[in-house]
Amino acid sequence: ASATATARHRAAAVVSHKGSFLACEVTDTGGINDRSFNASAWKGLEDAKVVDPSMRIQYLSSTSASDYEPNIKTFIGLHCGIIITVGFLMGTDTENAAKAHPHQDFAIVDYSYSPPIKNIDSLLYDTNQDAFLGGFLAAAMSTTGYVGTFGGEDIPTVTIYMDGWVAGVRYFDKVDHKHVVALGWTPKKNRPKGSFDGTGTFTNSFTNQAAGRTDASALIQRGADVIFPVAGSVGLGAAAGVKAYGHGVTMEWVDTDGCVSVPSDCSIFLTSVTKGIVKSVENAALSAVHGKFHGGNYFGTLKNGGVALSPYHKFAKVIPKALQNGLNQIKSMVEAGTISIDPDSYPAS
Amino acid sequence: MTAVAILGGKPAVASEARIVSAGRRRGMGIFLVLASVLMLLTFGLGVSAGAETTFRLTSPFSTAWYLAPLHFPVRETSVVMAVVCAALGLLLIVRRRTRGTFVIFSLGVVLFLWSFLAWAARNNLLDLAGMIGATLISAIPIIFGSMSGVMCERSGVINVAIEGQFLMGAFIAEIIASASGDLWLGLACGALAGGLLGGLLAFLSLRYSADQIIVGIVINAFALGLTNYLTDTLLVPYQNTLNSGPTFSPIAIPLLDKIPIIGPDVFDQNIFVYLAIVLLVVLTTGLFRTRWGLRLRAVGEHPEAAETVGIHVLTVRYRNVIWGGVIAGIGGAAFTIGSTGEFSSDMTAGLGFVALAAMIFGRWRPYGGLLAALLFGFANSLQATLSVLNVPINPNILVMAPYLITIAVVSGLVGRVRPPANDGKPYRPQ
Amino acid sequence: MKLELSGITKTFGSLVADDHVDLTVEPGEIHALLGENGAGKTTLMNVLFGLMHPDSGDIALDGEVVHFPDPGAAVRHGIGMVHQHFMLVPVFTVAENVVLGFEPTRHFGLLDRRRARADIHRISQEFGLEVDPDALVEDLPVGVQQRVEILKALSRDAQLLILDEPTSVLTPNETEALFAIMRSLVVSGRSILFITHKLKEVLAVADRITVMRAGAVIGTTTSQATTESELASMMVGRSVELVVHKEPARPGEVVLAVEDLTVEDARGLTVVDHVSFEVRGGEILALAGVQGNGQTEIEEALCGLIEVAAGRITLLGRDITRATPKARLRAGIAHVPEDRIRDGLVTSMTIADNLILDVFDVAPHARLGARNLREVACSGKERMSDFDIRAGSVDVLVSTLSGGNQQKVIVARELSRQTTLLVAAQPTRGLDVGSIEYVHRRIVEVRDRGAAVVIISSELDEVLALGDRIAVIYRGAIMDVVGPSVGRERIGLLMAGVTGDGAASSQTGVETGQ
Amino acid sequence: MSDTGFTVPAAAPPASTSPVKANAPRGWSRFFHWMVEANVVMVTALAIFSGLFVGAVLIIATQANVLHAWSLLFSHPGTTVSVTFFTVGDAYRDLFTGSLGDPFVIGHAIATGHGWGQALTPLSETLLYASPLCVAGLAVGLGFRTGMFNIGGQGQLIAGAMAASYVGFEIDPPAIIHVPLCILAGFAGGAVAGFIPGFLKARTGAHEVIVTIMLNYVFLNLLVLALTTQPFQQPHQANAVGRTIFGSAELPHIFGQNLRVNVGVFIAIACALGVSWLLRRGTLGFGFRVVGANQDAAKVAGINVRRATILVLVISGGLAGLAGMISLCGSDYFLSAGYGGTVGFDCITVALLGRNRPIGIVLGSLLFAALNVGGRYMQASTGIPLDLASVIQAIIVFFVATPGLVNEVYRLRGMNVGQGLLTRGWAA
Ligand SMILES: Nc1ncnc2c1ncn2[C@@H]1O[C@H](COP(=O)(O)OP(=O)(O)OP(=O)(O)O)[C@@H](O)[C@H]1O
Ligand SMILES: Nc1ncnc2c1ncn2[C@@H]1O[C@H](COP(=O)(O)OP(=O)(O)OP(=O)(O)O)[C@@H](O)[C@H]1O
Ligand SMILES: [Mg+2]
Ligand SMILES: [Mg+2]
Repeated sequence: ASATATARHRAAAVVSHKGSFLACEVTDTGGINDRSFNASAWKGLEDAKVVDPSMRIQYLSSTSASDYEPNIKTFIGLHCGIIITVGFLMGTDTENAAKAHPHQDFAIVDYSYSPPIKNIDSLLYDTNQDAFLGGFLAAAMSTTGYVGTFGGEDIPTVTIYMDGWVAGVRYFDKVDHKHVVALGWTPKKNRPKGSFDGTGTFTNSFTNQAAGRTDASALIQRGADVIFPVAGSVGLGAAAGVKAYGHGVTMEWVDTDGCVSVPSDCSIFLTSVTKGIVKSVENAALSAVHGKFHGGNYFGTLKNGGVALSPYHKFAKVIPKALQNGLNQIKSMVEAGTISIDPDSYPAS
Repeated sequence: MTAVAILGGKPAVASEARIVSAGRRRGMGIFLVLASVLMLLTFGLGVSAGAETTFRLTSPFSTAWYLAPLHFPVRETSVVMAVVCAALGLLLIVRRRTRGTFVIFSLGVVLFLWSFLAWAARNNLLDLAGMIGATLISAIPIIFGSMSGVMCERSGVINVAIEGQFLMGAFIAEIIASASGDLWLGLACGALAGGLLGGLLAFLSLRYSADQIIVGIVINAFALGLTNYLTDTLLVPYQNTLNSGPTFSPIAIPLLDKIPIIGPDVFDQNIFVYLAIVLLVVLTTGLFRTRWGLRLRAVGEHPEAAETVGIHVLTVRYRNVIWGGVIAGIGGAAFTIGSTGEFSSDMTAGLGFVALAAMIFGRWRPYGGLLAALLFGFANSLQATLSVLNVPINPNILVMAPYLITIAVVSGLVGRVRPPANDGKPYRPQ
Repeated sequence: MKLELSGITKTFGSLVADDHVDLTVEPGEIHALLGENGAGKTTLMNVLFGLMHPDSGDIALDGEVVHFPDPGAAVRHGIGMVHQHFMLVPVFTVAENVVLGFEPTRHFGLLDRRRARADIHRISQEFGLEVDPDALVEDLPVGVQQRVEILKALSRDAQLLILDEPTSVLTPNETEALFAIMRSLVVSGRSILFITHKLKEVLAVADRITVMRAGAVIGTTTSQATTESELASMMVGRSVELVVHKEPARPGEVVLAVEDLTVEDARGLTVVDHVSFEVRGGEILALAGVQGNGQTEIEEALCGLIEVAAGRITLLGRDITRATPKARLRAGIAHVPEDRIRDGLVTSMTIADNLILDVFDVAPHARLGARNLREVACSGKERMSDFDIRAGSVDVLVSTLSGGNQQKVIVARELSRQTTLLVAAQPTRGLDVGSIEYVHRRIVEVRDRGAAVVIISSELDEVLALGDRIAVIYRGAIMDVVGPSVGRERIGLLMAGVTGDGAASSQTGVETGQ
Repeated sequence: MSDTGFTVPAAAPPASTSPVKANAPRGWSRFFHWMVEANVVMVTALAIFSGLFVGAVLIIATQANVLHAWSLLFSHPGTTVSVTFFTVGDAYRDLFTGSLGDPFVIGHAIATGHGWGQALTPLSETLLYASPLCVAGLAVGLGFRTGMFNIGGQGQLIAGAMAASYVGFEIDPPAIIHVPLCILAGFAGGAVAGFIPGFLKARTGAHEVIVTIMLNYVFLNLLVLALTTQPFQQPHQANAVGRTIFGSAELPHIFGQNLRVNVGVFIAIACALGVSWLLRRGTLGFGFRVVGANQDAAKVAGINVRRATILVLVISGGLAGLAGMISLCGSDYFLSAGYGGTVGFDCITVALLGRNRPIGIVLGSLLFAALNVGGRYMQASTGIPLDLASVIQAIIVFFVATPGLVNEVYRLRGMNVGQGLLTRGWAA
């Protein structure tokens, strides 16, 4: 009987555009289970629903860039309480929609506007901050003197990770007078502030797991024993490569806490370099539900917990206490901004 | 390797008197000469004197008997090799005999690759053994795919549904293995799923003589749509129960895994590699040395003739297409339970089509498909290695390498291929 | 073995292919089956061989009625068939083809090639059918392929052997060889059903002769009791002139001149070896020769389908050695290709379209890149009646036409261009006497209109009937150019590569193929 | 081969084309005859029905609330039925209203004369989606009709879009010049991409299937390369986003700004007419068909096979490129990685659904577009994933491609749907 109700109710909601609060997500082409920002944003909405069960959540997947605008419009038509758009590609479409519907609340992941737009809560993350810690940890844990990273595509949201990570490695070399080499990403010399240019290894795909495995193996062949894939589900390929190789090679997961999202591979995750999409999307949704929505640009940082190195889980005992404390100090220094996380400011080994 | 051993098989070769036209021969020669120029100027003289490179023949921790890494000066080596390569090229240009053309050419290519790698890894290190391993790994699904193609097309049914059979195999294998925790059950179901799609192809194209390519294409669309749909409706909510399964772990074969260089790469792998090898041998022998193979090839070449000697054409085709599907299904399982232990939508990323290409390019022969797949795999691991070595080539161009190389080989070396005479033609008994 | 067919009827939809056919073949006899194209002979044989199922009627072997669900059953009952269109897998070896279906195997179904070879060797010894078991069928000349077909039947020890138009692709020597084999077979108590369109052969080899027309048996007679012309009129239902009547040639100026023409095949082997000849307007030059001796290449070279290694081809003094096929068509070369299905027709298209395949893009069939379909249709209708092509309409797909009618489509197309040179290869292969008469008359007409004609044929009768001069080709070179008066034997020998009047056995001709 | 069988164009009015007509009785009984006879229209209709049916089964099998309801089958059969009915019903109603329009809203618009924008949006979206799909489908169809299997739609589409966008952002003449230039550029870009496999096939015999497949990947990566370098990359933008084309290069909208449907529709129709003319009446097309059906005969008849081979793929590629141009200048305005999404492959299915006949392809693309656009709305409102649409599409083509199956399943009489082959396998 209750089922009937929901079915009717849903119908009603569609025909006469009324009903309880509806939070909507437009995914980018990666799809809802991309193990990256789409999935995280959805998780955020699910968490929000747990907090406030009265709300309904809905998503629309985009199969190509042409889908963004109609998808957003469709949700506007359904009178969503808030529309979460995921990915920089939707920046323009979201902006246009927001301007056209000033009373519609939006949140966009991985994009920011200057000047800020009052009905868009744009969420950006300084993931190079926690990646810096990840890089330092990797370098410290490396026995071969090589660590490596690769990306899904040569775009800032990816390279910012790789960049901070490499910076962390170089910082380790500097302070510990070691020569750990970071493979897979070479930052451009003296580039403008805030840019993450460089050359590196990319799969040019966020779905082709086989490619991830190939790249991971290439890094391992060159001697890397800590791998940091920044490529969503392609990272699973890397994990497979790492597990197949064994011999103490480990990796760091990205975006989400790997031990939660990929428990089966937890045993090889030193840690995860996470990005607080889940939390911030949840907040955005809840604030919209409670009518406290406010637009503007939000920057996730180590300081505000918007980005963080995840717990060490299985490696909590393996990673020396000293190192763990060291990392905590570095964390506070990064928060305080007393050390640079630009790889360019350290010599490359 | 096994494939090479079988290459000598009389009927296989006999039915393929390969003629290299004078023009093509000259083309190969010119290619080698140009390559040698590049070798001389860039990889040779272009490198600072004293630059050394190291090719590692035994990866660390490798179970293989130890071979010391090769240290050698890049400049001198490249110059010498350039000279030899040029000589080979000229030889191809001048000589009129056809035989041995490919041997000479491949020798030249190997020299070129060698000095290219030496240049790329100058003052650095290159793990040859590792590369071979990576090559094989990325070739595995393609090998299964092309075998599946050979199975079907040798009996006269075109199978462009490999991609779909991959996807379905990968998906089913994963959820079954993940839900039951039983890898073998997962593998079996994955194979079965592929077989079912094969059965669908057979049913529609044999019973109703629908266009085989159409049915194949649509099966791909169907499999993609269905797996995406089920991913969203099942795997997302039940991620941890349905989509995080165990994976097959490597099994070392005593002694064989000690063979230097290839040992661990080939004989310390998971079940899929061994399955591929067995399949290759069985299929090659089966096709060219057994009654079964003779009959199915007859059906693919000249069904009427087969019918007049009492062979039931449609039965043979049904069987082969279904088995072909099963093989592709196993190949699909390799994506998930053979590797990452997790399904993600469209994870086969078009490799099914690459396998199709490999089959054509391998001239409808199991070992041909194998070589094509290995070439592709090699190009693949090559581009990864190069970008890790941080060579001054744009990564986006490096990623294209496997595809460009395939095109080059297909148009430069393979040329016009001859499919089974009745491939794709529906057969209606009177 | 004694065969009795009684009341066999087979229909395809509305069309009655065989209509209550009764036929008896005695043990040890060679029984010839004659009939026009489409008379129903092949269909009848297909029924007898279990490839098709009769709508009604019985098949009895040695008195007891049998049913053949599939050819396998027929084979098991000792029936062997050599099909009109060979049932051999081209990319298989002779051995593989012969054993296909009942392969000798070792454990795990591994083929026992040694035994296969041995068996073949034994049988070919027994019946004097020389073949190399390891040769690829596609590399063999048709004559030898045919022997393989016969081997295939015999190796399943057939007691009744059906030969459907076996000689339509054979050369005189090969035909002779075949007849020898047939005779030796019946001596050993087997019976043979022999379908052909060639009356000479029938009289030469058959004991009894049955003639069919439009699916029904017209009558049965013996070779002693009848003559060619009688059989011909029985078949066609009217009197047929077997050798077209033609005036002596009145040669004009040289139209085609070929100098030192040399052609190499893909392997770089010389297949046409410095051939030179001239053809004048108003004369027919017949190039006689066993297939695979280079005449096909000459044909293709004349029409620009393969590149020549050396030599010149001039048409009315213009050098066309390197001209494209299109240019040659426009220059007035008409071409009736040897393989009508492969080179002559687009069988998946209509008669109308096939009739203008060469001129589809010029007025009146098209202007400014647009086709004029109405024009195409009505010019098609015209030619259909002019060249009496038997089919429902111009919109019928060529694939459903009989070979005879298909050939007429080609002839119609090629001859309705303004023709200075006609190159016709095997123009009457597989056609019945009626059609042959027709095609020959057309060719002679062309000559009499002053065009030069090159006929390429392995058909002695044809060569003799049409050729004003006969050039005999052997191993890519012209052995000799003779007049039709010199007689069959001499030409037969030349075709076998025997110059002068050295007494050579008719066997040698057959070997030359390889 | 591609020409045999199938004589009835997929969408022609049945009465006039159905072979039954000749001896069929008149009036209602004649209509009834037509209904139970296997003709193209009936088969297609039944195919669509079957697709929707399978889709419904899928919904029932995967939607939690429905499954729950079925668990109550014996305790509350009523619930089971009603829930199943409502869920499937809602889904398909959304599929319909989302693609063609919501009757209520339209009715309201008619009544009040207001809200036409909202009423027509679904239709506009469907047409917008259909245009590039149709043109790309024509590209593939042309290939099939002439014996070429062009799987390279994706790559050619990207090439066309790249060329068009370059012209679109590099120069800024008035629209009257700019739009045609972009059209030319789009075609040219695709044509170049099609020339490569054509040339290789003609020269070296490399099989177009292999080459086009590989080129898809090449162009995908080429695009990324372009988008991360000048001049294609958006200024002050490190992301792989292309520069936005000038307003003058945008395809003008047909019904004002808030309905996105634009003149791309007309381009698509023009292409359909063009291709159909080419194949029916054009000497060029006839040459193509001859070459497609029998290369040897074509040679003998003096047709230049190499030229035809290359030309076919050039035109086919050009059309695919045009498709890219339409979606770029029509709705997207800037390039991004993986541009074109699945259109490059959907167009193959569309071509097959349309039996490679232009008119069929037009209708096929409309159907596909409707299912996708409607599916979007369905997912948004009911949460049933959009991918259901592609499953339904696949099922439909299965049935369309095998009329025999439809006959057997639905016990139709006769067999007036041609069974001829539509593609030509690997024949080189
Ligand atoms: N596959 C077929 N489908 C439909 N009708 C056929 C088919 N094959 C033969 N027929 C019909 O059967 C009749 C007899 O055909 P058949 O092949 O027996 O002629 P034939 O006597 O063998 O001719 P030929 O002497 O040229 O071989 C033909 O007129 C034709 O109409
Ligand atoms: N598939 C078919 N459908 C309809 N009629 C057919 C078919 N195949 C053959 N026929 C008819 O069969 C008759 C002859 O059949 P067949 O193909 O045996 O002729 P044929 O033996 O090739 O003639 P020829 O001796 O001139 O080569 C023709 O009239 C032709 O119309
Ligand atoms: Mg016959
Ligand atoms: Mg015949």
